[in-house]
Amino acid sequence: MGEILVGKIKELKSDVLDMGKLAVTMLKDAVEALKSQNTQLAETVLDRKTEIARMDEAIEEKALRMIALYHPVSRDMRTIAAALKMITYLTRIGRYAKDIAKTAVLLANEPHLSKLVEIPYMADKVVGMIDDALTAFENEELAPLENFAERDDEIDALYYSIFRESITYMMEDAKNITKCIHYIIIARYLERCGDHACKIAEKVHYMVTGEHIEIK
Amino acid sequence: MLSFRQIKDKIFVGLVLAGTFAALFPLFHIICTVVIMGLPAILSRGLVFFTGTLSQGGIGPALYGTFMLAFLSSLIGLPVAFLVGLFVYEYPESKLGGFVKSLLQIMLEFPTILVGVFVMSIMVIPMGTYSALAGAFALAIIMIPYVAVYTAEAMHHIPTTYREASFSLGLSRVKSVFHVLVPMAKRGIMTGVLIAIAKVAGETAPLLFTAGGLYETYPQGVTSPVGAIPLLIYTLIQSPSPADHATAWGAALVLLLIFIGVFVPIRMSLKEVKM
Amino acid sequence: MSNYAIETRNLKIAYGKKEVIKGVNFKIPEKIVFALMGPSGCGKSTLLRSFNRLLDLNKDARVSGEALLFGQNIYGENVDVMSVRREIGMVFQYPNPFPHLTIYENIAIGLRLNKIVQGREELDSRIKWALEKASLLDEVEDRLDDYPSALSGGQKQRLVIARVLAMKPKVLLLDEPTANVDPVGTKNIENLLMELKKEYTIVLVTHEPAQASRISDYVGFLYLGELVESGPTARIFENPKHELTDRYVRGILA
Amino acid sequence: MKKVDSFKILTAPAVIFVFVLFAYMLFVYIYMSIPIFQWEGCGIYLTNIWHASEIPAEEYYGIAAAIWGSVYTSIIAVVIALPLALSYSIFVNDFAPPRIKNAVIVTSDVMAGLPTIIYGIWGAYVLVPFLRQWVMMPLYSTLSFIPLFSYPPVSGYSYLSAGVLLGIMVTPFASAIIREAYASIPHTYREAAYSLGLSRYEVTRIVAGMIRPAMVSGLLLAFGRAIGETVAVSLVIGNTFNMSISLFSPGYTISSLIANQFGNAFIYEHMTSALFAGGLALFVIGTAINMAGLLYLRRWKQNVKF
Repeated sequence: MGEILVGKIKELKSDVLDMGKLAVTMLKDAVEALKSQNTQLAETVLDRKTEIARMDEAIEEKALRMIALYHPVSRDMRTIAAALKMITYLTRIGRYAKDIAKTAVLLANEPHLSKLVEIPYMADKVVGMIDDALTAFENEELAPLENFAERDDEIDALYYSIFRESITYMMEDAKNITKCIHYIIIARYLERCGDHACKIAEKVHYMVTGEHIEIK
Repeated sequence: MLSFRQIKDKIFVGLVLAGTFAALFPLFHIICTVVIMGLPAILSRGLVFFTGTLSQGGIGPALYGTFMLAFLSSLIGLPVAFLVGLFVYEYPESKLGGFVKSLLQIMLEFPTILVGVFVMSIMVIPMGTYSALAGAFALAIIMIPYVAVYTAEAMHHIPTTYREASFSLGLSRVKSVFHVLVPMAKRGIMTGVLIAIAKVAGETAPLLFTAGGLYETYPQGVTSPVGAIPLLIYTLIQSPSPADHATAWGAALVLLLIFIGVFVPIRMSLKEVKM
Repeated sequence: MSNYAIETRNLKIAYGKKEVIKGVNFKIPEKIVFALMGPSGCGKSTLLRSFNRLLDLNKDARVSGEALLFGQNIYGENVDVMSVRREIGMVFQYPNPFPHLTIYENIAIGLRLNKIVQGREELDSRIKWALEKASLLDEVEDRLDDYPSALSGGQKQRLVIARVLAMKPKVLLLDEPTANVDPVGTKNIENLLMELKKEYTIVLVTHEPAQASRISDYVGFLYLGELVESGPTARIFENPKHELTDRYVRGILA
Repeated sequence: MKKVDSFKILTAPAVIFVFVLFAYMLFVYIYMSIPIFQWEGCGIYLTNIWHASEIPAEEYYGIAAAIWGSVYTSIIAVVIALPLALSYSIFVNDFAPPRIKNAVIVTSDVMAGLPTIIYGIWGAYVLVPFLRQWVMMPLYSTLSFIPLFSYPPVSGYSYLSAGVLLGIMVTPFASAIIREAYASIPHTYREAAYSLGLSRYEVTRIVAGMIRPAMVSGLLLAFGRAIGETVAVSLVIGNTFNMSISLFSPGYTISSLIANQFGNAFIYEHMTSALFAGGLALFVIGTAINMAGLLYLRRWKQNVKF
């Protein structure tokens, strides 16, 4: 029975990784659509929203069935627990990507201020963290998670910098207010995605070591 | 058309059936012969056959003697055999235990005439007379290995878990064995006892030089000679008189009935002994 | 002096030349369920049997080191083996109420032969009490003179537990008590153990990690005669420290 | 800690009693035989002379004929018992339907326990005349040039009669051992052999081959039984000091010699001792054969794990 469960868990992990890849490409594409004012690309992100919701449901069902049938313990139990949490975070990330894509459609007709401030740079950082967290999950290793606290701090700093910059633009010209508020909201979304990356990292850490930590 | 192989197979089956028949047929022939020859002798003499003395045409003293010998030999042999059996069961791995076990098996196969001669030289000669006691002692020696082996075997059939359970209750070895385990094996032990008694009641050779034989009066006591049915038959066959032969057949029928009456019901019930 | 019901110090057990328990150290606190788990042949049952000196029955078994029962070494000098066994109750893998005794007599026999109670009345009440404790009274109250063969496997096993409880032991040893019992019987016995641990220290041998996880407070994982890991049940099942334990509880130990 | 085990105290006397009894028995046979060895040395075992005399100086006893008779009749018994016991075991394990099987086993067990005197009376009155009429006479009239059949079957009391009767008597013993050994071979081997497309005969030959050691020990034990049997043999062997290979000639066995002569041996100076020497020989041969059989059986049971 143990061997069967091991196989099932492998399957579960690869499902979670597929979902992770989807969430990451959605986020990447949403930011790209925003940057290049490509409404078509933004539309594809919106379309993928249902796909990620479906995956969330399917993985959850699979995981719960494994608990019911195989009574997992130890590392198996921790892996399933981590997966259950991770899919929630990945769904959220997907939803933020959808929201960013919606905003991208709204902002597609006028040129961006100051090349969209630092949003693309911040998005790269966040995507990097999510990718690393997923790699750590895939390989069950802690190395990719080493400096997540500092990286999260950097994301927070970027958010404040975008916030302050946008305030400046708004004070310069009242016409910028709508655009800048969108920038702030998107930065806020990205900051949340960074937090989710940290949450995923925490779960991966629990899965590997059995110990709960908090990344601040 | 049968192949050579099939023919060989048919011959083989035929041989097996014939061999089995040849192995078992004598018993039926013996039973029939003994009944045919013995029944008229008994019927013609009626109750006298069972109670009368030899000159009256009866085997009364011999019948009485057989029961007396069976009883006395049980009295001597059973306690010893029972304790030896328990010892073998309790110490199967010890050197002594294994040694006793081998000894019992050798005694089980030991020529019975040698036991009779031995008892004669240690009891009959010193006492100066044949006696029921000597006969019973010889039979007891033959009985001991049977009962001991059956006892050990019956005890052995009790699953270890009951043994462990009884010791776990904090009982001493004596209490465990005698108060818990022996009652569990009661049936098996009783079976062994009855089979052994049936066995010794039919013995002739050990009585030849110990019991003496007594057919004209009923035995007086344990220190005087006593008769027995097998011994009587042995004596009567060697006599030239046809009347003696008839009595011998009648006695053989009685012995056969006693044996089958005791042995067969026990043997049939054996397969039910299960834990 | 010692708060531990059972404590072992470098306990070693050998059958002839083959060492089956290779120096085991652990402490079992009072009034908990301690589960000893491990694959078959790892020495669990042997170890359990060493706690009430049942190994004395096996001529080949050699025990060295110490096993302490409430601080007293049961392998020390001048130990009365039989009183040790009375203080420790043992329940076996195969439900073994004595088949030739009635339900009543099964419980009475230990009390009688050890002369623990005097008089019929006291015996009656002690037997009722034991059956009650073993949550069997309701089921057998009106057929105490029947033979145990009429009982189900689970009931037989609870009768054995009652037989043991009647002696008022301090510690209960159970050697895979549900291995030969159906699921309903198993559930009843497990519930009973949860109840009994309020008053007794229970040591349970099981080859089923799931059972250990359900009912024990502490577990020890025994592998090839060595105690690989022991600790609170939740910790062992969530996050075992040793690779072997991890593989064992996950069911992938080859 | 070194408490004395009260169980041992209770049982030890019985065990010691049995030991002492057996040792004493051996001692008595050796001790009582000594005079005859002093009188005539090994001649007691090596010569065939039975010369009882009121004058002690003229007494001479040689029991070679009885030893020969014991061994010869037991060999005949075993030769007869082997095929019967083997057929029986095969029948019980492979062919018999459950109902018949149990009846057949009980029958065999009854035969093993039946009082030997009943075999004796049946042997003397039924078997001997039958063998004389239907076996010995025809063989003698046609094949008497063969030494085995050369003795005229005058009375019918002979080695052959004793051997056949012993064969019938020991078949159940050999059967019980062979049957159990045969049954201990797991069914899966038989199934495997049948799956190879073999016939019943071929399968049985393979399975029977697996229990050859058990057959040997069964025969040894049957031989041990046969050699110790007394009354049945003494009624059919003819009780004559004869040493012949011829099956139809009457003879003696050690046990029948003792049974016949011991009662009046005390009249003579040396006869008692001579008979004890015979008993000693029987003791040694019987015990040795039985021990060999038991050891063989035990070793087989230990070594063979299916």
